[in-house]
Amino acid sequence: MALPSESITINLGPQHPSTHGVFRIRVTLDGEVIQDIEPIFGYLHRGTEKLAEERTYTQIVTLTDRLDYTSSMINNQAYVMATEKLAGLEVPERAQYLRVLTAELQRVASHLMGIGFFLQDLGAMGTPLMYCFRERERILDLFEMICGARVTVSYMRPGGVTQEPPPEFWPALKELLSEFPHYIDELERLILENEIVVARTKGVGLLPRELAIDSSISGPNLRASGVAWDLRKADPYDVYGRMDFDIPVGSNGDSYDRFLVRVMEIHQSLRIVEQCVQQIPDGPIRSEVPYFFRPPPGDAYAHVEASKGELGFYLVSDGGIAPYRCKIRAPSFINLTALTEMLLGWKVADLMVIFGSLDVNMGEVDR
Amino acid sequence: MTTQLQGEAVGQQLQGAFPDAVTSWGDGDVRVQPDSIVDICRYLRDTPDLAMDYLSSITGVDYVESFEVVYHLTSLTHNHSVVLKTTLYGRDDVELPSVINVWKGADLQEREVWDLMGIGFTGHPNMKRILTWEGFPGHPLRKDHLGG
Amino acid sequence: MESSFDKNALFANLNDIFLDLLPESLSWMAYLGTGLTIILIMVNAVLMLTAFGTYMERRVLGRFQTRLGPNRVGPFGLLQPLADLLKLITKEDLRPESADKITFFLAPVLMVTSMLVVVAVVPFGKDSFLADLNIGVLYLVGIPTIATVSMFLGGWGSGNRFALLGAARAVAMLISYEVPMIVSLAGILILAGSMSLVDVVQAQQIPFILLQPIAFFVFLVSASAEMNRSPFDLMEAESELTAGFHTEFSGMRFGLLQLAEFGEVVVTSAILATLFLRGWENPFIPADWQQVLPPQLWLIGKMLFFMLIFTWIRATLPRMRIDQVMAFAWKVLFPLALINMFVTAALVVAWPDPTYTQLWIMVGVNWAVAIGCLTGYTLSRGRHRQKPTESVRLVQIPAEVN
Amino acid sequence: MPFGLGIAKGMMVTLRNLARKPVTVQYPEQRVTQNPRFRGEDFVWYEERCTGCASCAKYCPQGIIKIVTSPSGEQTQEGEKYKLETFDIEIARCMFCGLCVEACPYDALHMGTGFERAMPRKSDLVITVDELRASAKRPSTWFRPQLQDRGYDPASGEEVSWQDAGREATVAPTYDDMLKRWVEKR
Repeated sequence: MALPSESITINLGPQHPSTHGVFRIRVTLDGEVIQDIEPIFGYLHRGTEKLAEERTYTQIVTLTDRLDYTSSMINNQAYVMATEKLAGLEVPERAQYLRVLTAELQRVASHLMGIGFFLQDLGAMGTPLMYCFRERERILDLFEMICGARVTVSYMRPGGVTQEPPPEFWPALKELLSEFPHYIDELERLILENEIVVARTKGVGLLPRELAIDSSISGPNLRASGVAWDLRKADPYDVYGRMDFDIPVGSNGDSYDRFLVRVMEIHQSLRIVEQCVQQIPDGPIRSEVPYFFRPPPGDAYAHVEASKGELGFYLVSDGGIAPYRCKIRAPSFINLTALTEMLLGWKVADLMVIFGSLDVNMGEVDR
Repeated sequence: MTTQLQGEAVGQQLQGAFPDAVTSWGDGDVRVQPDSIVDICRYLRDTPDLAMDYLSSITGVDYVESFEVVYHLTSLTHNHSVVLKTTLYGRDDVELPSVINVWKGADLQEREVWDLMGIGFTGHPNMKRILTWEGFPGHPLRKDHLGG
Repeated sequence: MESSFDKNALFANLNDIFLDLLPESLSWMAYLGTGLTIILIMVNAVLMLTAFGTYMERRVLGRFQTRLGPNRVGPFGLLQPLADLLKLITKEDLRPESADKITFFLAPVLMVTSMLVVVAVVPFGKDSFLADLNIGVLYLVGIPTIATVSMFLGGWGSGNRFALLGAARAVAMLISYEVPMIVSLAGILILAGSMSLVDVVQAQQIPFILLQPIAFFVFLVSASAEMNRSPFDLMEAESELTAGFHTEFSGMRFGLLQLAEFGEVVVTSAILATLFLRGWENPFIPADWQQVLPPQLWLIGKMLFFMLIFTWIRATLPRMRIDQVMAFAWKVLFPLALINMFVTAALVVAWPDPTYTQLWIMVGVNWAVAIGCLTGYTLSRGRHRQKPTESVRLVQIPAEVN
Repeated sequence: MPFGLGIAKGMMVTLRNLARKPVTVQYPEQRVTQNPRFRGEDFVWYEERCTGCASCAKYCPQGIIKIVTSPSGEQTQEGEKYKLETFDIEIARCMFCGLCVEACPYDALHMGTGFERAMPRKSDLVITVDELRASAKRPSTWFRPQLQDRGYDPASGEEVSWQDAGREATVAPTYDDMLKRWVEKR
């Protein structure tokens, strides 16, 4: 005899322990199985693009810190690259190295946070998260040393970076580089082969290669689906062309691959930092750019490989001191395009795993 | 290094396929008629030597007398990119065919353009506001929003 | 009944005191007074131990995570449970409009009661227990099931969908974990030949943790499932269901639920110590080794040890999914418990009255079976399993110098 | 690989961390060391160096610096000096980007080192000119290489006089010198 049953609708978010901020998903459940989802955005919308139209080119740097607040250095880099392209500014070589160095440190910090929260979503009681944060703090200490702030760095400026690192920065970085691989190994021992983690994530939340490309997924999520596409290699900016590093590429496109790609990218980022330290030349760090500069009318699009994916800035200038239009191509936002396809048919417990494995940041999704 | 395709080469190739659709071309961009955007996009994606399989971003720009929608396209196979632009006239009920059937990645981006810029996309299955709430007055990124 | 009380020295002494105090005509009250006094002492002891246990868990969990843990209230933060209690009591007691009045009230009370009642049969010493039931083990597995009912009452009665999902998970899971739990205890009962916990402790010439490794593993796992600890904390899965069945509880109701939940850890530790680690006696291998501590302290020490283990597990492992949890119960734990039962039964048939040497042979056989099971399971999975980290490879793209 | 080895490895990692020293500190009693460049909230301002040019107010992305000046008839360094009547920094909306400090041509405004300004209401979160005058002069070395080159650390507690805070760490020109230079320039 078939008993009558009905599906239930629950609201995950905007206030929910594991929506990484204020995301909201309206889920229709058949028991535990997800029948339908509707993602609802916009709870953290601050109108960054509109604010940018009211600010000068230099002042917008501070706004970009607050997009993906876990990787502000990379946001700064993407924005200043777009400005330089628009205004035709020269960047001294040392500044380019400093940008790559800080951006890679920031990528490590951001990936650590992504991994930590992913495991928190798996229910690991905060222990891996605490370990990840412990290591991330060391990188943030370095940022505080360079630019006086830990998260909202505002380090880069059109035409260079603000400041030369202090003398004590280099020994501190060297110490970090010698100790970090040990910590990452420890983290890997803790989680990578854990049978429960493997059971929970292997084969869960499949994102096939074709769907990933079609849905404009980028970053580690795209690479986990088997596409060897990394803008640092495909379209080298700053001095990435001189760096020797590999790209981790997954084969299944499941949550485990997305998570593992991030872990392996940490090692590659540390390699890049080491090369930066060896190669960095002496010289100026900032070309002479006035505070209020007026790029010629026109438009420019610059993109970087941010920790979440392809972060692009499309700037339109009308010859004034502020951009006429500043469009932000936010990777976290566009990575959510395929969310529905990835979630349907999985259980509500998998929802958090899949969502966590995408590693989105709400500051960037809602802008 | 991602090659920025010359607007002229792509423009001429497109003009060969769609004689009336291409209006002009610049350094790295091609301007096309809004009505034929879906056909052009499908052509760009399916032609083997172009193979624009990746839609980087869709942007709406308000030039007061007209709107411009900018498509940044990339080919992961050939590692080259091109910019597609189309101009829409009018202030109210501005509409453009949706490219969601060409690239699924247009889904959220077109909704965002509609929400913030007020350019509607016909053929999009879920053309709702996305970052602001239903009933938000106007479209905030327009230059004349709240008097401007 | 009478004989049970005669054995109980604690009861007898207290009864004498009460008889001396009370006039002759009221001597029947001595029986009542003694019982109530002992219950009062026991309940308070368990609650104090629970409070200390929460403190210890939070401190130790903090250290596992290389942070400090609560250390503000009182010396070393020892008064933290008291501060928590004060905070919870002074909070407003909210009841959602859609909640069912009776079940919403009943759930926390039932849960705490079911936790406390179990302590009655745990012997704290040779003559120190509330009741030496001759069906003690059965009582042990039966009473905690009430907690399941109260979870369901709380979850269903809250009128909240998260709570409902949590409650549904709780019922589905706890009922399945009862089965391997009971079957795993069968081996112990066969060896001890009695269901009384006092007899079980005295039957342990060699601690049953050595003699019954599979039973210990199955019982440990299903007990942590039973008291919804990580990795089986599905019914209150924080990252999925916000707080599961107790989403809507606040104030002291929430406090009672938390108390019951943690109290179960204390009680389960006591049961584990009694069943597998020789209860109130010293746990060392030469059983007649010097008894350095009073029996009550031995038991409490062993309880702390098991609580530490539970904290350690909680600090390390992520949560499993509901279908994996169920599959684990029926496909792994249940067969393991059955194997253990049959092997133990065969051993006992072979040596109905084992000597000390024969007991050690039994230990060897049981461990061999345990290792065999682990190897077999690994092999059965290993045939179509690659190392998980092999799915991601490094692609080398030569650097292009610009 | 035997089943369960992954879990066992993880358990050993947590056990090893149990013995490790905690990384967190007891905040009000213990503090982490602050780097000299830390961009803190209590701005350090030297009235002697300030000409009232209001560059800081112009560069502030939030527009939270309010400056009202009147001619003073004095000069400092190379420019005409205005008398500051109002110098309000509405710290509640400040995001400590440091652009105002970067903009100051006379090194009169410096970032501070504090981070503990909590107030019952938002309207109290304004640093007024009086408070700026009275506050301890322990500037952060952010965007002040001359302080950093001297090895100055605000955590050491030393105060920096206005003569030492400038980019050219020389003896400040006298009033007559400045007047002369100013006149010559014209």
